[in-house]
Amino acid sequence: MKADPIGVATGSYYLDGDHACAEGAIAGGCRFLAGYPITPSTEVAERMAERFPKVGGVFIQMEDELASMAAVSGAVWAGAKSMTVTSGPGFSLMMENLGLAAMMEVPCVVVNVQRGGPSTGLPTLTGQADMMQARWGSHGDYEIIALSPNSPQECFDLTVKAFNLSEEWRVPVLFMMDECVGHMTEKVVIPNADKIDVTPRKFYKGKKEDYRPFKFNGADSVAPLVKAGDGYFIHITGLTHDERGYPVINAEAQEKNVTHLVNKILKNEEKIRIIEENQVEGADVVVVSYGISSRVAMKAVESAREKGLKVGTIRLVTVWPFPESRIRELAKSVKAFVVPEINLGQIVLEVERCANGEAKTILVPHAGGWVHDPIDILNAIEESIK
Amino acid sequence: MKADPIGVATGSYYLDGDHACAEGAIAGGCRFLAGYPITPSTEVAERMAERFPKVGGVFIQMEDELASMAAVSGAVWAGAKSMTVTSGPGFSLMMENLGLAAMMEVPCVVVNVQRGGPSTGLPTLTGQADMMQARWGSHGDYEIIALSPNSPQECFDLTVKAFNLSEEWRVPVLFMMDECVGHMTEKVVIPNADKIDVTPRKFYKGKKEDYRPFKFNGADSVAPLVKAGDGYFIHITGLTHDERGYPVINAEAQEKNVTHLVNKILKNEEKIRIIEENQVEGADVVVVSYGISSRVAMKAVESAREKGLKVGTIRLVTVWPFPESRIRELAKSVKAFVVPEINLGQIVLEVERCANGEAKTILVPHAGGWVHDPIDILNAIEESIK
Amino acid sequence: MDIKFSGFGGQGIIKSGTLIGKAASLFDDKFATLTQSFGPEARGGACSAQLVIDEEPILYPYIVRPEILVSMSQEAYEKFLDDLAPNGTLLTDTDLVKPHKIRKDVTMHSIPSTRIAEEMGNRIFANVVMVGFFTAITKIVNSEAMKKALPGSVPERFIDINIEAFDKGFQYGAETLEKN
Amino acid sequence: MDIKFSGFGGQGIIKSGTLIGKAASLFDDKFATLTQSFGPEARGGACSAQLVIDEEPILYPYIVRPEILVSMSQEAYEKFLDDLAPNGTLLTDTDLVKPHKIRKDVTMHSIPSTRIAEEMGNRIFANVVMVGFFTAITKIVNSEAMKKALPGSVPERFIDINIEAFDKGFQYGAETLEKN
Amino acid sequence: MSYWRVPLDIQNVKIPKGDIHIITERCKGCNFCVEYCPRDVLEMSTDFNRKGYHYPQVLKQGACVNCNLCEMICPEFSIYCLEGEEKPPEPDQVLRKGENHES
Amino acid sequence: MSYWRVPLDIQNVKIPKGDIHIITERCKGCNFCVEYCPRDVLEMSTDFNRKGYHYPQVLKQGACVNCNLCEMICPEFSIYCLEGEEKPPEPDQVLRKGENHES
Amino acid sequence: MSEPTTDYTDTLTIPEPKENLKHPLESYIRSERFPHIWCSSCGIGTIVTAYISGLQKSGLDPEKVAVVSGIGCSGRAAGYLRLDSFHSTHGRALPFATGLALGNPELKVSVISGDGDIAAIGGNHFIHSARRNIDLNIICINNFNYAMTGGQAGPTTPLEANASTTPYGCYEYPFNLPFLAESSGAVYVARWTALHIRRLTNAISEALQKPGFSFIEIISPCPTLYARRNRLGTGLDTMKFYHDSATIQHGADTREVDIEYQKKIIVGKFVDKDKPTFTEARDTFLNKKLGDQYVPYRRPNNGH
Amino acid sequence: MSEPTTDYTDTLTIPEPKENLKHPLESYIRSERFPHIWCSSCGIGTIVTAYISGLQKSGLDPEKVAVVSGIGCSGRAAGYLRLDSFHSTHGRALPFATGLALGNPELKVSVISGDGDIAAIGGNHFIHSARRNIDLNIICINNFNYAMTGGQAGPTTPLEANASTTPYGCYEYPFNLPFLAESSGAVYVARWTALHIRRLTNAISEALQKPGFSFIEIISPCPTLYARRNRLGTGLDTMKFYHDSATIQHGADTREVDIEYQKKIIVGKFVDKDKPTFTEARDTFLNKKLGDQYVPYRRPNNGH
Ligand SMILES: Cc1ncc(C[n+]2csc(CCOP(=O)(O)OP(=O)(O)O)c2C)c(N)n1
Ligand SMILES: Cc1ncc(C[n+]2csc(CCOP(=O)(O)OP(=O)(O)O)c2C)c(N)n1
Ligand code: SF4
Ligand code: SF4
Ligand code: SF4
Ligand code: SF4
Ligand code: SF4
Ligand code: SF4
Ligand SMILES: [Mg+2]
Ligand SMILES: [Mg+2]
Repeated sequence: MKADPIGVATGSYYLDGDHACAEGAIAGGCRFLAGYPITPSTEVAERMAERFPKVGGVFIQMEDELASMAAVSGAVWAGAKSMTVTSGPGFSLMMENLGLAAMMEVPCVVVNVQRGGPSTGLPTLTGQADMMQARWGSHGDYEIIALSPNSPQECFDLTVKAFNLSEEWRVPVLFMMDECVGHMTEKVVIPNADKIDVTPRKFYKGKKEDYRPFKFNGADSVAPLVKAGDGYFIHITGLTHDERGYPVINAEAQEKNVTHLVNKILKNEEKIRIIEENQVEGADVVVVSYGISSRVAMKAVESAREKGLKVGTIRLVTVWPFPESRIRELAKSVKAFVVPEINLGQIVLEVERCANGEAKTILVPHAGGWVHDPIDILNAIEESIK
Repeated sequence: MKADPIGVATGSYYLDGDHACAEGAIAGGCRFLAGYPITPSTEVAERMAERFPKVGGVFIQMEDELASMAAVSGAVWAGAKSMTVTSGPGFSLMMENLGLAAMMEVPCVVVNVQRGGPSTGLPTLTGQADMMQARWGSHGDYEIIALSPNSPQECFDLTVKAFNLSEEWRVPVLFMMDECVGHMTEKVVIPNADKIDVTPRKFYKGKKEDYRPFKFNGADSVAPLVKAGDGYFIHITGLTHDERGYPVINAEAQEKNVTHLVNKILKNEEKIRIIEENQVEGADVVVVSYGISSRVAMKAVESAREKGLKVGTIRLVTVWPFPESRIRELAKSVKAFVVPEINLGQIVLEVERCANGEAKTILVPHAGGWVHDPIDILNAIEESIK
Repeated sequence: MDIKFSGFGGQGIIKSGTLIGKAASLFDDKFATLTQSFGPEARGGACSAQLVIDEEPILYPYIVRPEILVSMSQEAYEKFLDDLAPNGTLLTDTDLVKPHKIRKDVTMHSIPSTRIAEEMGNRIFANVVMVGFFTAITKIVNSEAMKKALPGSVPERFIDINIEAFDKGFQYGAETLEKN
Repeated sequence: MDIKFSGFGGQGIIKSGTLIGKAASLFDDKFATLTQSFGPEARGGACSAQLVIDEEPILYPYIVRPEILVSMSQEAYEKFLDDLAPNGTLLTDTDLVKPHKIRKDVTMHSIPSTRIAEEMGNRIFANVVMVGFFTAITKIVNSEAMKKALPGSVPERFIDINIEAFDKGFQYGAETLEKN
Repeated sequence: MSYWRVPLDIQNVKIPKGDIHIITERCKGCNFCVEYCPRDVLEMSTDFNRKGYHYPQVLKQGACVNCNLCEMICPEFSIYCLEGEEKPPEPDQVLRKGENHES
Repeated sequence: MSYWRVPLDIQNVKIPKGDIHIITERCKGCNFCVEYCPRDVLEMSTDFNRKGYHYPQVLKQGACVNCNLCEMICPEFSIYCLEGEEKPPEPDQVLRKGENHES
Repeated sequence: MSEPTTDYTDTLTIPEPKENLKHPLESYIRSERFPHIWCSSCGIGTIVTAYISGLQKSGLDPEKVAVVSGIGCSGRAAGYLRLDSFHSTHGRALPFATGLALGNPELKVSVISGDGDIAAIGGNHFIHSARRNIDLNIICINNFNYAMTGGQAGPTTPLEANASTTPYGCYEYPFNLPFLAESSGAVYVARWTALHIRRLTNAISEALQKPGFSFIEIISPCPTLYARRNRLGTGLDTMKFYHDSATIQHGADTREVDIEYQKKIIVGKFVDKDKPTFTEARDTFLNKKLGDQYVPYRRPNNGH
Repeated sequence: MSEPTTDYTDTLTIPEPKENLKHPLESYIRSERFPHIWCSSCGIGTIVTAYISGLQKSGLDPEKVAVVSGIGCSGRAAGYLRLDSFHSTHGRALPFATGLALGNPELKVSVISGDGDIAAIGGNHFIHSARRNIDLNIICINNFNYAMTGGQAGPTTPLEANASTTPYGCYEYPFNLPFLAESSGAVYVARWTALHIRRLTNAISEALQKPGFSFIEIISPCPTLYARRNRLGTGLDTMKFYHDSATIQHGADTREVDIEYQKKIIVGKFVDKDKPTFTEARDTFLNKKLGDQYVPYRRPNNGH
């Protein structure tokens, strides 16, 4: 399906990532936003508060992030494409109700514009240290999808994509920006509505009595949705449940329900995967990065190539699910992976695991507040093939 | 130092893990508990509500888990050894203020009696799926210590230990029980107070003007504490700060502050480490497990040994920091690691990473609600050396 | 020895298991691990406790095929009967359990524990009556150890009446065995 | 070209950068990446914006050694002067910045932008005066592109006065260059 | 003690008659219906149902006035009343134990 | 408009005299002190301090009555008043612009 | 472990009910999930009956009514009602319901949950939803404790009452919920007990028809925990206590309706006033400001 | 990247202040952290001055006073006070303070924080701490918006006011905070503005001496965001507005002290009553129940 033109502000703009994300959301069909202000993400909500009344969207500023996340799930069951926006501390507060959204298989988008942490940390400065939290922050087993843009243009494009993925897999999609990208201003081109692909919500069309809000069999099984108020009399719970949505409190039900939540993402990793590879064939070293670090890394890679080194890059646009099979494959041909992150080592753990001892894995950490000096990455590249 | 006899209920009891944990806390010097009820952890708080008035402790039931975790930090700065108790959903709610405790370097204990998740999941049944959340649940980089007991007796012993570690490293210690252990009743022996080692809080003794609440230099640097009300006029913040505790919002300060938080734990992993090894020398397979699974695993290992297989075991009593160097070392001599967990694969990721391709790593998952059938573990052991 | 106690919330099912486990481990030099399983967050629903008693430390805490099944409700009985190990023992409350099918290999003994308790003034003592019955029939724990287990596990003011309930059940059990 | 704008919260520092970046990228066919750095959660404190303008897509977004430094406060000036690249250009507000040390290699130009704005009725226009001055002095973006950048970036009703402020600054810059 | 309101227009109405239905297996023996029936229609059984509870049974056939109180107060959806044939009121059937009190 | 209370015991007191101290580099030019000084002791400078703000300066030397209002209202801890020598009150020094109003 | 044995001698069948009984409210409940979890003589089931009766009485189309619960014994209500029903997280029923109500303005959304869920962990959402006058109908089942987790004290536990976390009696002051609801902005505030079934049914019907934030506190017996721990007898005894101690006082000053341990309980309708709801206020406001530019939210249709 | 150049021709020095000026309240502030972050003509600095003066006036030993803030412009107060001072997380100042107060009963603990921090995200802790009558003194700086994050609307933003998330004006009803505080159980409730410095100082002194939960709402100018967005002028203009529109009404019925957009502001002391604090109630209660067995909490000494 193509985007609804009412939400698409076609044109060229000089926008920061936060504003571009808001435009992407509206273009992607988002019509409900519940949020709570927090630096450096607030601009997303502010723009939507301004734009929504003119495009038929509902904006509500809740009393906190717990409420925001819960309201998003409610609005989705009412039929709206919905999202919330926050940053580290608020993201931490959303964890319980993010788990609820995962358990209820609520398609929605949660934007986290990452800043320096832990705790209040560096509210106005950049970081990428919520990446593991994105996957593991709520209790219990579940899986989400996480995307990481590296420019304002991508904040637009990938927010649309985030909504599409959430509908396709009935899963919360975490849009893991970083302050640098969120507060970076560049040219953003918003195409015509008919150039924007939008995945419509899959609504159930069959007989009312036969409706089942969940489907646990088959790795890519995703049940269609209905809307509260349409006479299906659904019951939806955060308890372990069966396909009718009814609570069943035992190990067998748990096995079916939770394994499904995990498998529908992990087993479809290759379908969900968006990665950008550059000169990895024949490379000695591959730099694995995401978000703003991918641009800084590219600067270092350019220098390395000038020095004659064979360096490839992989940019994780989907950071979760992690492109495990691809890294395993590459590990067989490259000598080393270099992983610059604006944290003290998170995604590098996955790279190292999948490298499986067949290629070295070198972390280039940065505690946050700034991006890497490209020289540090260059040094690591050189180091890695010594 | 030895335990204060007033808190030590010396004797033999038939207790479940939750009650034993409460006794361990009191013996370990805990005198402040802020909590919010949640199955299957509530009994810990209930016992302390009953016992505290007789041993000079303060119990307060807060309005939610966010408040509980925040109150614990407040009470620690007032001078009390403090803890809170919860289970998955509440643990998720504590994440933001757990990050605050990590950032403020608050020695405290957080008990999580794990149940089946995600979301409300299986409130009354067991799980071990909050293990990664224990490490990664709050935003930003930080480290904690996590212990995992496998019997009511250990719930007593290790709770004392948890308090000791928290004081030694000025860090929140997560006591990761599981419902099975929490609701399992066995004989628990509480020794005499003079048989219980208790690490006293390190209080500062120098000149008031010279006091610095933080110390970032040196990998095992832990600054002594003072108490609010003692005239030091301290300032403590969740923002990135310097050694005086004053906010400094830039990348250099971040580097010092956050690297310290991480290194004081990771660089001292071997000092903190508590693991139990059994017949690992010359083993072909080593089963790595923790919590209740370690007992079930042992049952499988006994069968395997009866069949003549060379199987060793490692039980992670400290799950975090992960005993990275030990697993790396073992990977060189064994053929495979088998990792049974009551989750769909968490600690196994660390095992696999550290195995570094030198030994196979096989997960034996269980979605929760029950423990493994020992046969599944046995099968994995046999499989692993085929 | 793997024992399962079953019934519904409010009957003191778990307490029965605790008393026997406590007696075995504190006063009878055995190892005893009790686990409990609530129904859906445990209100009026089904409820059971599982007790493993052994001479050695117990590794696996749960019970899949109990050797002894104590059933205090029809529902529990129907739910768990099939799990009972071959040649197992089944103890029931006469009034609350109407056996709908009888396994040939199983030895079954019944006691009107609820009625006896009601006669004593309150059906909440039914579980202790059953514990007495259990003690007499199974002989797994001696009755002195059992009586030592009561103090600390029931409110002070109810110790005497609990002992009385225990004795009634034990007596009934002894007679039952004699009759067989 | 690496440019740093600096001053304190409330002066419209970031807006200056946005205007120039917008002009360059939307109306002058260049690439322009603006990043901003707040002071401590950004209230009355120091504040700066960094703008990279290039003919090619920009990878590294931050600026370590700006080639042009615009300083609208004493504090900002003192903080950032040392970072200015060798032979860089320094633009300041005459009244707000008293150069405490002068780097030989640096070309400095000043404009009383705040005073000019105050004369126009409100010191909030000082940033646009400075942008005009910047445009004239640096010639990085042409002034037509700059004027196109104003609509959409300032409230409708203030467009005219902003253009006036821009022109005043531009004029002052042109004269400054002539004088040199 | 019953909880029950006297209709203001008592003179004009016919006392309706109700047929009581009891889903015994749902009952959890709370006694609410028995206690609050204004006509003492019900009593508790001595038998247990499969869950182990005593359940209500009709004591006074035909005394039911279809007031639905038992149905409304039952927490288990296990008792309900359907309209039977009507008959004129008998004074003593309306006010028992003298209460028109409503708390 | 000044915000100031007339002491009830005005007849009995001597008007104190105050010495004003201004930490100009702290000032952020809010004008509160100038505006609310009951004695119009202060005015704003035309100069900027290092932060770029105008700051207060003493306009009427000796007129200060050490009421501390400027000190209390200053959000920057940048102005304060210390006691000088006392002198008897002059009526017009106490009530200016006629207000003893307190809002 | 060996296979289950299936060698039976005999099969006695328990007599199944003879008639095919169908409760008149059957179509409103998910009886396939029965028996429900509530204890014998718990008041929650009675309140659910009253909710259904109130709903019937209100004349609302059940297809346009949704129920949200949090977690707790009371919070299980949603799971037994054959309406669009949601069992959210502990304390978050109100924001979940807010999303539902704003996402489908045609719905009337009720929250049925416990005192702990709504007033302890959910207290913030309670006061803010009331402040905003979101079009929600709140049914707060107050059993004076956290029952689901085993009878801990909560913000409604009266002074002196015993609970599992106040083994020596409660020394925290309880909330006066109607007062709190009023001070936060609720337009309809009432209190009844589980015994006042007809009044309660009427109140629910009235509240369902009232636009904006309505709040009904319902005092309900918890024999298993609260009553047992305080030796107050069975659910029936509790009902009898309500009979003796409840006084109807419509329009009572909410400041004066505190509940003390085993003292009188003032019930009635305390507040009933008119105020534009969040949605009404928003629409009026944006219409005024934006005129034709304002595009009100419309729920996506199924093709979208 | 090349090394910074250090080749200078000349060094002009800005004249440093001649006298060695020392503000009389210098010993109460962390002036080494100055300049503080607050904007020119923001009211927060004035309120901090009033807090210090009130503290001095109260006669309390500053060593026995601790201050906790949440996050926000107002929440930075703790960072500039030379007292034991804690800058916790957004909304959690009250529970942090609760831990501090219970952990050291000798302390008087103040919370100084913003309206958003205390009444939006922190609303639940606010009502519960008041309910429990924890011995806390709350200074709530109400600037009608979330200033720190750039001027979003919050639960105190008056109807119609403009904020960054209500670009067409606010259509959510605001809280009446004194009413909410009273209904939750606060024993002392007052409201002043940043202009009422002497009254405010007295109120703070009084509240610091009052055992139990005291609450002072202080209306304060936010020229940079709230005033600018609503074109209300500078901080000074706001102060003038307070002068013209504030009316002192001690003992006013808290139901009647709502604040409408740019309308009159009722200030004064509204509630002042006596009630045992949480700690007092607990000690009395446990003493009564446990007698000699009750071992009251004593803060560990440094040897422990
Ligand atoms: C975040 C979280 N904390 C705690 C719990 C545990 N919990 C479940 S229900 C409940 C209290 C319920 O009390 P109430 O709302 O009064 O309902 P009741 O059971 O009394 O009807 C609690 C604390 C939870 N499920 N989630
Ligand atoms: C969990 C969390 N959510 C959001 C924020 C962002 N935040 C910081 S301060 C603030 C609002 C402050 O408003 P208020 O308390 O009124 O203080 P003010 O700045 O107006 O003085 C917000 C939303 C945060 N730090 N943490
Ligand atoms: S309908 Fe009324 S009269 Fe008939 S049995 Fe029920 S309560 Fe009694
Ligand atoms: S009211 Fe219902 S549950 Fe209670 S006794 Fe009567 S039929 Fe049984
Ligand atoms: S102390 Fe009073 S009179 Fe003196 S300058 Fe300050 S405000 Fe004016
Ligand atoms: S009150 Fe303070 S900050 Fe304001 S002008 Fe006067 S001295 Fe400067
Ligand atoms: S525990 Fe209490 S509230 Fe819960 S179902 Fe039982 S009686 Fe009802
Ligand atoms: S933004 Fe507003 S509240 Fe914050 S410091 Fe500036 S004026 Fe004060
Ligand atoms: Mg309750
Ligand atoms: Mg504010």
